[in-house]
Amino acid sequence: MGDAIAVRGGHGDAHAHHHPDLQHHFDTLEQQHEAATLGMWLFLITEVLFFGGLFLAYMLYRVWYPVAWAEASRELDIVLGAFNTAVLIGSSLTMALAVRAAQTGKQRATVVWILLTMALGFVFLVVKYFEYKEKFEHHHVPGPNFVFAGPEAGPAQIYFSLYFLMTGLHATHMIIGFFIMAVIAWMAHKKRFTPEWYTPVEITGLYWHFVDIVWIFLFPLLYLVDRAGHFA
Amino acid sequence: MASRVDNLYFFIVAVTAFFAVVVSVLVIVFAAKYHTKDPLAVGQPIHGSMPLELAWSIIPFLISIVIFAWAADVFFDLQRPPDQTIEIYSTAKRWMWKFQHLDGQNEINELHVPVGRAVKVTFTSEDVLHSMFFPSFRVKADAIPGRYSTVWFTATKIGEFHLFCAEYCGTSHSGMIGKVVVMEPAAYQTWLAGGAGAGSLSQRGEQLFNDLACNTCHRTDDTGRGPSLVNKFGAPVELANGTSVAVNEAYVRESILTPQAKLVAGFQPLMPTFQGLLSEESVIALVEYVKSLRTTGGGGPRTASEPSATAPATPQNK
Amino acid sequence: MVGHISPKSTYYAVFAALMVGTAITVAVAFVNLGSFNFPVAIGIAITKATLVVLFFMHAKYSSKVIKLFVGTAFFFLAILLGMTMTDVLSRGLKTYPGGAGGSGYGERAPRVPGAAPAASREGQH
Amino acid sequence: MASTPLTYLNHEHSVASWLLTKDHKRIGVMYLLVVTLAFFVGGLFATLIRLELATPAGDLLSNDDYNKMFTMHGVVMVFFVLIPAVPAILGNFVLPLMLGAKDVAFPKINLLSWYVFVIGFLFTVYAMVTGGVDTGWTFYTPYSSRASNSNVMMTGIGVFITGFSSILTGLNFMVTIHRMRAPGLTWFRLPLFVWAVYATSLVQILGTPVIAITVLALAIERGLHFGIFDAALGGDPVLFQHMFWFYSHPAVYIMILPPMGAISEVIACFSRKSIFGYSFVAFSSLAIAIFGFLVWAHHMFVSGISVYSALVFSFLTYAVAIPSAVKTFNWTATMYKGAIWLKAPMIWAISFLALFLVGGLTGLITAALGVDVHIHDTYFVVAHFHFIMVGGAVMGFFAGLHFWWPKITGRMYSEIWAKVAAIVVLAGFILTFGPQFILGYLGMPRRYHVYPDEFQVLNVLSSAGASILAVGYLIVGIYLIASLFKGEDAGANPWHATGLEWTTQSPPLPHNFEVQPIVTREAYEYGTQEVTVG
Repeated sequence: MGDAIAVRGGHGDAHAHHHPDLQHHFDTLEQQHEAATLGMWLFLITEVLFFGGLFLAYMLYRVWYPVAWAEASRELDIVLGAFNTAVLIGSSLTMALAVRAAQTGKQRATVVWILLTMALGFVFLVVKYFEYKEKFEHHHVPGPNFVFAGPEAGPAQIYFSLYFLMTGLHATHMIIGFFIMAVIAWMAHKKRFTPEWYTPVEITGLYWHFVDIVWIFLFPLLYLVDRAGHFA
Repeated sequence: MASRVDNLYFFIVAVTAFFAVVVSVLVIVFAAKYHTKDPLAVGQPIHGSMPLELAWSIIPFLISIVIFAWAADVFFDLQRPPDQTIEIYSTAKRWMWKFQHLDGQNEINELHVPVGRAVKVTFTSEDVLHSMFFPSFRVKADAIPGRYSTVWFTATKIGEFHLFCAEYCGTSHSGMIGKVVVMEPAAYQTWLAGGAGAGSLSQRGEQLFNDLACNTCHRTDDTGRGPSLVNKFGAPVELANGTSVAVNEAYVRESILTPQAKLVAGFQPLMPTFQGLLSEESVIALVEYVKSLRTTGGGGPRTASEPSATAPATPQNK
Repeated sequence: MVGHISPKSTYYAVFAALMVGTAITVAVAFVNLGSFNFPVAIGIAITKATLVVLFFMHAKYSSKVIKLFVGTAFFFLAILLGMTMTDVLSRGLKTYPGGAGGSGYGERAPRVPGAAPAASREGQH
Repeated sequence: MASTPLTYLNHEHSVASWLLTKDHKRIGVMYLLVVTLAFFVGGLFATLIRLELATPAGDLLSNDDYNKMFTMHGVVMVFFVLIPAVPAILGNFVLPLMLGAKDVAFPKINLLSWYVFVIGFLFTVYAMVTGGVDTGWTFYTPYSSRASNSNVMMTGIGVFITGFSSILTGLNFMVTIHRMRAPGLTWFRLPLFVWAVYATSLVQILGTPVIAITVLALAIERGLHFGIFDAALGGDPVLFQHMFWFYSHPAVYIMILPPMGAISEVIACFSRKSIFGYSFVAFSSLAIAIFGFLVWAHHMFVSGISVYSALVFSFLTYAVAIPSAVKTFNWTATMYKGAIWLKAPMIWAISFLALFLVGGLTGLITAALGVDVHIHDTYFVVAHFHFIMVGGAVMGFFAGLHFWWPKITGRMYSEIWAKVAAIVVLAGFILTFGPQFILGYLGMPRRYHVYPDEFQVLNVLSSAGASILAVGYLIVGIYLIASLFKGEDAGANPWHATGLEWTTQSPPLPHNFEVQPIVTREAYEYGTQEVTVG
């Protein structure tokens, strides 16, 4: 392209002494890190709108059927819900500390914090399992076997459909995150991360915090509808 | 109304055709005039023009505002039935249209209406979405399970016109068609009188009302366990939860199918649900019966001919 | 390439704030605020989520592009929720005095007793 | 030039080197193959539809089969042809080249997108060969969740999976454009195709997750008998339509924005001058992407939404029409005082302009509330969106494909046949879909297997046009394939175009550029110096 395109540096010598984790199509680790975090944030945007569709359905029916929402919500165990909220917030803390440990080059601490995060995530899922089990026993699972006393049975079934979809998708995200963290913990154990390159820890952290945020909304929306008895 | 829709349509067609022709002619003229076979030739370095950009942003916008406003005006009138209409009920079901006239006639896939009178069809669906489409009258609305929709039109010519289902509904979607038979008013009266052996729609509703023992609780005075239904239609009613609701077709339907959803203030939630026990047509008969329970205006069953005795025919093409 | 490293105290402080927020949201749920229970619960949730985004996810120290994208996500979520609700909440509104509401669907406005149609029927008798 | 220079095509030959490639160029070519296959399948369904509609009676197909034909035509064409066509094929191939990058930001994810796409396609194909699906591509409830007894679940899963391919591609391109631009390549020096792809990626990222959750909710409602849209429980079937169109209207911009970008490239190149109003064309892409999210309920004016809501959505629809109009005017103005070189890509681009003009302007008619009540769900709408999606998106795709074909393959196709094909396709298209506008205004509803006799003449015209259209597409396929074997060597820059993709050899090197390009000038600076290299 004539004088329009000049030659910048030697493409060859840039490769000669690059960091082992620098992929060939990036110029610097910094560029690679920025690309990865930006990519993760964009993915989380899609997640916001993914759950957004369910929030829309929730909002519409809550406006239409306040009584059904109040009655059906009381079937959930507020203690378990609050406990799980605390557990998940705790796991967000340990995840943030894991990223910090990776940033500061503390390999062992990174592993420990990630394992702790996984443990808390596991506790959450166990509690969720018992909550689901209780719903099955009380026939609160939507479908032909759904039982709900009173005139609000129809909308209550919509409530429980949304409950299972929202919490089920959230739990699915947690299980995926659990496996990703297992890989990250193993990589940290193998001392793959340095203060120069800890991108996988950071983007896993972003993902996990997002899962936490979803629950921060699900908890009041599902468990805390009209506990004061306004629509009793 | 049909001619108003057409006028608007041809206006927009004219405007858009104008722009299409201008751009096409310019493209062809430029392609011909500045055509070159020299691959190294270079065009004049023109980078843009702010006045032009503003002009071709603002002018089309203003034109589209005019189209929007005109179209919105037509739309509102399409949604607004006049005060005096012939009321007809309809139920859509795969793959047929069932019509119920106030005088008691029922038809399937055929709808008889008089010329020059506004007709309002209130309808719902028993299964999936359908759409009631009268192309000759330029009206259409989806039939939605659990809801009442309406269309209205005034036929201006005698003859037979299409009725289509416009919302895809499965196997015989294209067979879910019918015809509107537009008749002289006199012939229409004869037709009305012809088939009403079973009594009017509200009489059928009254029959159901008694058969289902609704009348043991809903008495004509306020002594029953349920509220009296006389003079209730069309007025707001206080609910047990402190709000109030307008008594309309949708509310009456809901109160039959899920009685406790919107309980009237001062009454116990005793009424059983009729969900699954009544066809949409029976519900319509009951709704019409509740509508007929009025002391003002004479009471008794309403008939299609009634409004015409007191009101002039709806002016057409306003 | 080292990104921003927050002191541990920041994380502990945010954690404490989130736990307090959770406690408040549970407590407030048992107080009858009428129609304000829902906005208060959502307000607390939004505050908590903001803390997570800003500090745990380092959005506070991230590039403008990332901040812009976070805003974009919630802007379009608001459009999805808000514009659908414009339909849902206005379906029952009447379109003209004394006439049918919505586009003829669902709810209808009350007919005023003694208005023109009833009066004209009276003349029949 | 050496007899066999090293290119991305010949540096490795094994099948595995293709199936495991992380090279954006090879992935682009692999998308081209799958999308071409899907286009053929979708076209086959279209052929059967038009054959059936040649007579008013339902004499070729049973009504259920006909319903499956138009459903599968829609599903395949929308999700497996139009949405991936330009971004995933041309975008993958030229975007990193245009940016002076060695690859997209996430090459592995790029390959993953292709596999996800193929898996989604396989699910859909499986659904089709095991009985098909008959809900219409719109999957409206309650028909899809309760009534239909066809393979709704399997198709839904296919669409759901494919959605992730679209999301990952959009995400990849967006990060690539943000982070991988060559030194000196500022935002306002970017080719307009890049702006268009950027806007498209935004729509993919924001819209696709909503269709994913909608389809998932539908599948769960159908499979597990949950109730989310179920009117019997008090649910709202119209909610499904809101959620569906929140994605599916912007999806139209996923289809049309990248072809618009390609058209900007072609028109500037073959007018040999800078695009008129660069920043207006660039920002109109973003404006279309953003405003495109505010208009979805114009698909629902008679579906039971409130009249006030209809008013708002109609108004906003007119607002989104303006940036499209601005683009069209700017393209026209670009030709003014240009040195217009009427090569095949330009002929395709001008055909695009003609059809897009009609498609866009008839959109003003369908957006008009009072008229839409009548024409909604009739052939008028069918004609309108085919003018946009086939007249616009497919013509634009072909304009871009003819423009970049020498870059992709290193070969020139037959110029004469390419021009003939453009004219045949244009004529066939107008004859196919022109009569459908009239049919629609006369009241013929869409998705009708049998129809009243009075509509036959126009339907026969339409079917005749469709056969011409099919011949046109076949011609394209033949001369493009022939060019692979007999085409002349294209050289690095056969069109004497600006843009970094033309500075490397054709077909490009495995890693795109010999040396890292540095950009020092604006896009489309024709005439400041000749721009051929090698």
